[in-house]
Amino acid sequence: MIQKTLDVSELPPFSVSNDDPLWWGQMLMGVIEVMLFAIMIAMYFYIRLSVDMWPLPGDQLPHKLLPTLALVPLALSFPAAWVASEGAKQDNRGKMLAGLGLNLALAGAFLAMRIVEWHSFNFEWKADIFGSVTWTILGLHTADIIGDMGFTLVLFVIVLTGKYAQKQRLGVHVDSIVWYLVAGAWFPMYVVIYWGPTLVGAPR
Amino acid sequence: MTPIIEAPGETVDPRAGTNEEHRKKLERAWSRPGRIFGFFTATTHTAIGMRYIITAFAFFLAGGIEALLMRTQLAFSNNHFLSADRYNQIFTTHGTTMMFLFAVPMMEGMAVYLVPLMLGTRNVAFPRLNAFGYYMFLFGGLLLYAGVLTNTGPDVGWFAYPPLSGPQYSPGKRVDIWAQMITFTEISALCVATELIATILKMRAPRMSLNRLPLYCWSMLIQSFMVIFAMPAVMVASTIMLLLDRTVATHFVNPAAGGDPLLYQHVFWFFGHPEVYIIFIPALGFVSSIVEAHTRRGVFGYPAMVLALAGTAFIGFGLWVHHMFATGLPQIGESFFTAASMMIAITSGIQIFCWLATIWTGRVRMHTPMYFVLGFIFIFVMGGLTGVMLASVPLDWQVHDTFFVVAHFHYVLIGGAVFPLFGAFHYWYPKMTGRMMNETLGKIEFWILFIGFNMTFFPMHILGLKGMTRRIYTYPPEMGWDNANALATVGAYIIAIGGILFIANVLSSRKTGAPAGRNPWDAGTLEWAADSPPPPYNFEYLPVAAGRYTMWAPAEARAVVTGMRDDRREVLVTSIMDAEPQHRLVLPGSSFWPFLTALLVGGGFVGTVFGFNWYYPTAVAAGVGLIGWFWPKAPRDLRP
Amino acid sequence: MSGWRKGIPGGMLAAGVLSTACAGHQQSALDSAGTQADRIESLWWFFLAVLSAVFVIVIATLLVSLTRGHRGVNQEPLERTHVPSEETERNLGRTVGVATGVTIIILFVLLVASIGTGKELSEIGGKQNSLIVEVTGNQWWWNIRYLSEEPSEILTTANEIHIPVGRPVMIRGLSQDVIHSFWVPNLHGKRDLIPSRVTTEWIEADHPGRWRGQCAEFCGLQHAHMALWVVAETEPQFEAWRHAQLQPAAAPQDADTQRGQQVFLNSACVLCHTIRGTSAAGSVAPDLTHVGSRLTIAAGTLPNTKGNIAGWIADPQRIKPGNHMAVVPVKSEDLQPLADYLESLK
Amino acid sequence: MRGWTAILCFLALTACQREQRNLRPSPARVVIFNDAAREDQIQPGGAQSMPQVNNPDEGNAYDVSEGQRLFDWYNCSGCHAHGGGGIGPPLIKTEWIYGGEPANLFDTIVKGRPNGMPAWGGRIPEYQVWQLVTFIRSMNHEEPKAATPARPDTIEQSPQTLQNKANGVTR
Repeated sequence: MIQKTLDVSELPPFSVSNDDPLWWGQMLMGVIEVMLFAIMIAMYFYIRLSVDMWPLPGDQLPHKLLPTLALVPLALSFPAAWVASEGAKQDNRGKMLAGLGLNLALAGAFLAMRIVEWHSFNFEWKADIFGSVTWTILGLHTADIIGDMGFTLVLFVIVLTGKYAQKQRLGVHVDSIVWYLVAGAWFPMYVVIYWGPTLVGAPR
Repeated sequence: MTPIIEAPGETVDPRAGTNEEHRKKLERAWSRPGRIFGFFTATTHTAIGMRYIITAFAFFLAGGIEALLMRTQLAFSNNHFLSADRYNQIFTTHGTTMMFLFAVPMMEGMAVYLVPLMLGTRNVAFPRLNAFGYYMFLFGGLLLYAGVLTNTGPDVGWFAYPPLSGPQYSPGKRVDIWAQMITFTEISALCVATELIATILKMRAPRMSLNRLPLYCWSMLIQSFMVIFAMPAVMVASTIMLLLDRTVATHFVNPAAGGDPLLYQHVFWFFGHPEVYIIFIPALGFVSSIVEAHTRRGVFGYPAMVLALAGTAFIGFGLWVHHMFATGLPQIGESFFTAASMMIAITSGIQIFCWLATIWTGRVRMHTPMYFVLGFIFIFVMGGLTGVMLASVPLDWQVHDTFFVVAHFHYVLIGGAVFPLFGAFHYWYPKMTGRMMNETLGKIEFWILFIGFNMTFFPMHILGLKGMTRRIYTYPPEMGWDNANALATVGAYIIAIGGILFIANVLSSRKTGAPAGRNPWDAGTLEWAADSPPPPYNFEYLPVAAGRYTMWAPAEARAVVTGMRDDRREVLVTSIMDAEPQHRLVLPGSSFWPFLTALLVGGGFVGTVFGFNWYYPTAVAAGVGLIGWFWPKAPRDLRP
Repeated sequence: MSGWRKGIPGGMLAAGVLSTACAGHQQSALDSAGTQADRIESLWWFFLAVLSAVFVIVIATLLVSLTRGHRGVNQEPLERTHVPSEETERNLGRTVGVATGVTIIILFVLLVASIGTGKELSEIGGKQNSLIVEVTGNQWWWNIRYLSEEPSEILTTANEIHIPVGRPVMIRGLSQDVIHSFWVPNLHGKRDLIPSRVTTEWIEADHPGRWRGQCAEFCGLQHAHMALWVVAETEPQFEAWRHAQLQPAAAPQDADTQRGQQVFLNSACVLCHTIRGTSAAGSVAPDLTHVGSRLTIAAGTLPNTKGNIAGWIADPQRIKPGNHMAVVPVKSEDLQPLADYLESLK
Repeated sequence: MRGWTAILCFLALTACQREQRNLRPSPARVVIFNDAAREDQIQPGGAQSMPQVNNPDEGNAYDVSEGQRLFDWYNCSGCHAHGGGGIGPPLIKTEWIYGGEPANLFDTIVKGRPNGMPAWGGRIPEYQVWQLVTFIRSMNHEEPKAATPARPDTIEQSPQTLQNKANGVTR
């Protein structure tokens, strides 16, 4: 019997790039997160438009200074993530460590500033709907940041101990994708939470 | 482009040794460890898919028993078979079970089983995520039924509208269990959607360009995208709005503190309406597959079918408001949503017309699957037409929340999803078990189900118009609803008989059915190139697609892939559009971590029913599980 | 009454089963008694006619395609290649295209009809001389108030709405607790009653009669027993009713009902119920000032008879388990006078 | 089969007090047990022994929620506000004038107390008194958290928030 064949033995058994299904998987997980945040933002505006006064009587707007400053480390973390992902593609351990480490430090700074900022809120989530929706958006996003920081930390440890191969490099690469999405999602939410009440409707 | 060459000698791939040796090595690489511990480490898609199917079917039976209990209670007026409290728990559990524990997981399970076979690959892209998703689904279902059996079953309807479901009007943990059960099943659905998209886009057989993708895979691709866009909404509704309100006193649904019960409805139906299409789009894929095999030609109008599927999915997100016409929204908005709701009839119509055209010009073979397809067309068209009625705002004001709606969505969901599903069971049963199902019994099943179905649900249209509202546990005799209700109850028991016959057929055919061979229906798609039942590695040599229907292509046009290693779990990654081979991919083997992680996360979620603080240990447990899951076992260098 | 209803041959699809379910017209969307319901019913028969025709055509095509035997269409080539001839495919394409076009046209016609009816419905009402009735949903009964500029003309009752024939009535919907839905199918479609919102709906009866309505949004345990009656009367009858309802409760006329009143006023009844003209001024349960004049008790659950009243007081949780009427300690010898008294409150 | 029976038995056992819903409370009767609780137990001389009276609704979520409704319906909030106190003493506290055990609360509601607390005995049925008692105890976190609703559908803010708002300051 003559059997026609297509020989793939020359093809590499891995690919640290966007061709790997894992990249697609992470991308889709990111889309799920972004969808979640999009619905939360839609909710925020729906609620905003259904009440006369925003924030509700007695609540004070969150201060803008600290969260605005916190954008700086967040913005700087993008190039850090990029360095790590380039390092992963080039199999450059130093670059990976530098990128991951820097990313962790910057994300940590951002997180610390956010937690400090929480102490300036005069409203609880159980105060009224303003408190509920603001705290929930912040809480969800913080959970995401912490989750991805955990992911990054584990990769950092793996690369540091040298127990890594192509799979782990691919992990570093897709970690950056997740970070872009999680950190990037914050910018519109920042505008909504801190500037939205001022820009839409009369400020108090 | 990798060229296709002719195999040099007797064996397909000299590097792999003889075919026998090759098979043995593959078998070793793809098998899970045996016995009990090994059972929880399975990651092959056929094993996980089969577990999904069996578990979802068990929940289907549970939901069916609940339906019989309800029908018995409603058989005549002023019946005292069930108490109001019990009835409310049962109808809520019935709806929740059928939507979240039967329909969606069943469709996911069928896809997990079939899609990699149809694509000509060996597993899904993320085998461990697949196993994790299954266990989450299982634990979610067990949580709900643990609640039901301890008199803690949810009693607020499968939509759980606040304020009724809020902290003030639903004491106890009934609603919390419901809300967290949703989280379990959502996570499961999202896992499957993610891996199916990655698998369909990146792991197709070489040369299976997108315009050669079987329609069933198209339907699963589109359905998976719908899952990804729709499911986050129900998480916001149930896990954030409802559960946080109930456990940590936020005010999302509290009208007194600025919250809005209608906001919950918007978010819920933004998920809830696409959910219907999430259930029913895979069924359209079943129908296309069955029609192709039984008319012995490809479905007419392949591009139109794909566009219609995509259109259905797209429009499906734009008509959630037609569930809320009675809440008194502005008229202009209502007109928009009426138009959008009617548009869905165009895309559905196109598909019906294409199938009719296929049957018209094909050579029809009347096997049981085809009976179910014809039953589907009959029932689904009627359900679709009553759907057009519901899209009209004034008509909706009259029939909304009545038995007319109950009739409508059972026509759409049972007709549109369960009938094709039964057809699919009969159609792919030989692939899954290696034996044919009994044809005579199959046809008897069909007629009993078809007659029982129409007897149960057709009278409900009239009941609805005659003023019978939904979700009432009893009604007074002077309403004149007794006869139609009695008829419906008899019909429900007839359906049950059909179901029992089906189970009998499945069980007896496993032993006595005629051996099926690889391609008993002479169908065209790639799953029929594998052994029946498929070995854990599916294909000894991965197939190369030769047109839309490789199995119908002449033998000289077909080819297989060589050069894959058979001592580890290798699959082939191909490009998105043209499916050109890009690289090989080593999939992880059997693993206990998905089960363990699901156990830890699931246990934590059960805790969150009782207190928010459980989220913290849950997060830590999830972290531990995931780290164990992904921790490199040894510095593995993936040599070619 | 609509012309369509007579024009359609019996609602082809429905005819068979209709005959088994023809009793009870007091709560039916197919027996319209008001301007609004009438419009909707006409629209319904129009939709039913058009869509039934579509259904018949589709199913007929399906059956014909099965019985064709598939002889004419290049049988052999299909068997071998699984591909029909190009000409066949072209013809099919044309047919499917036409069918899709026809579908779009039909849907467009239905859309226009639907929106037209919706627009008409929104324009009915708001006329002079209209009546405003505030309906507040409670678990599981309806509080009814007739609003008026004059505070002395505001009238409170429960579970029963009287309306004058031919006069538009605005139903102003509120809710005290969870979401309910006001639905009297013979008069109009349903409208949800949502806490913290006000919804409105216009009804207008075109002949005298009594129609039953029911809560249509699941509202908890006793959702099934949350009905109300709408009584449409001629203008003079309505005015007489309204006038009578505005009066304080009738004083007890004999020793028996006097005793009943004493029992009422000295028990927990007064914590929840009001009887105007007495010291009973509870505000969380139905106003009982003229309870004797109503058709039913317990939100349409029981006919209003003395026996039912006594049974309801003695054990409301047997009749409607979980409802919010307390199981009030009333001595058995007090029960009869109490029921007599309440029944006398015409 | 035996396995299933065992599982069902186990589940039946776990059907806990919290989730029971007694929709047909026992026939309306009023028992004022005179010695159940005594005012003088907190008076000089120390507590006397008192008969053990158990709250039948202890830990039951449905009864807490019924109590919440009745608290509103019988206008308890007219004097006690939502537990914060007004004309009457606050109900969220640690020090009870007449004792804070279920039996004491039952006694207080049934008999009334000087300075304005009316006697509800004979007016509302016994089962509702227990529901009120259970709700009042839930306000003080003396009922299991899982049986206590997180919030009612009203504006109710934590004392801390109210204080912050009143001061108009940011911490």
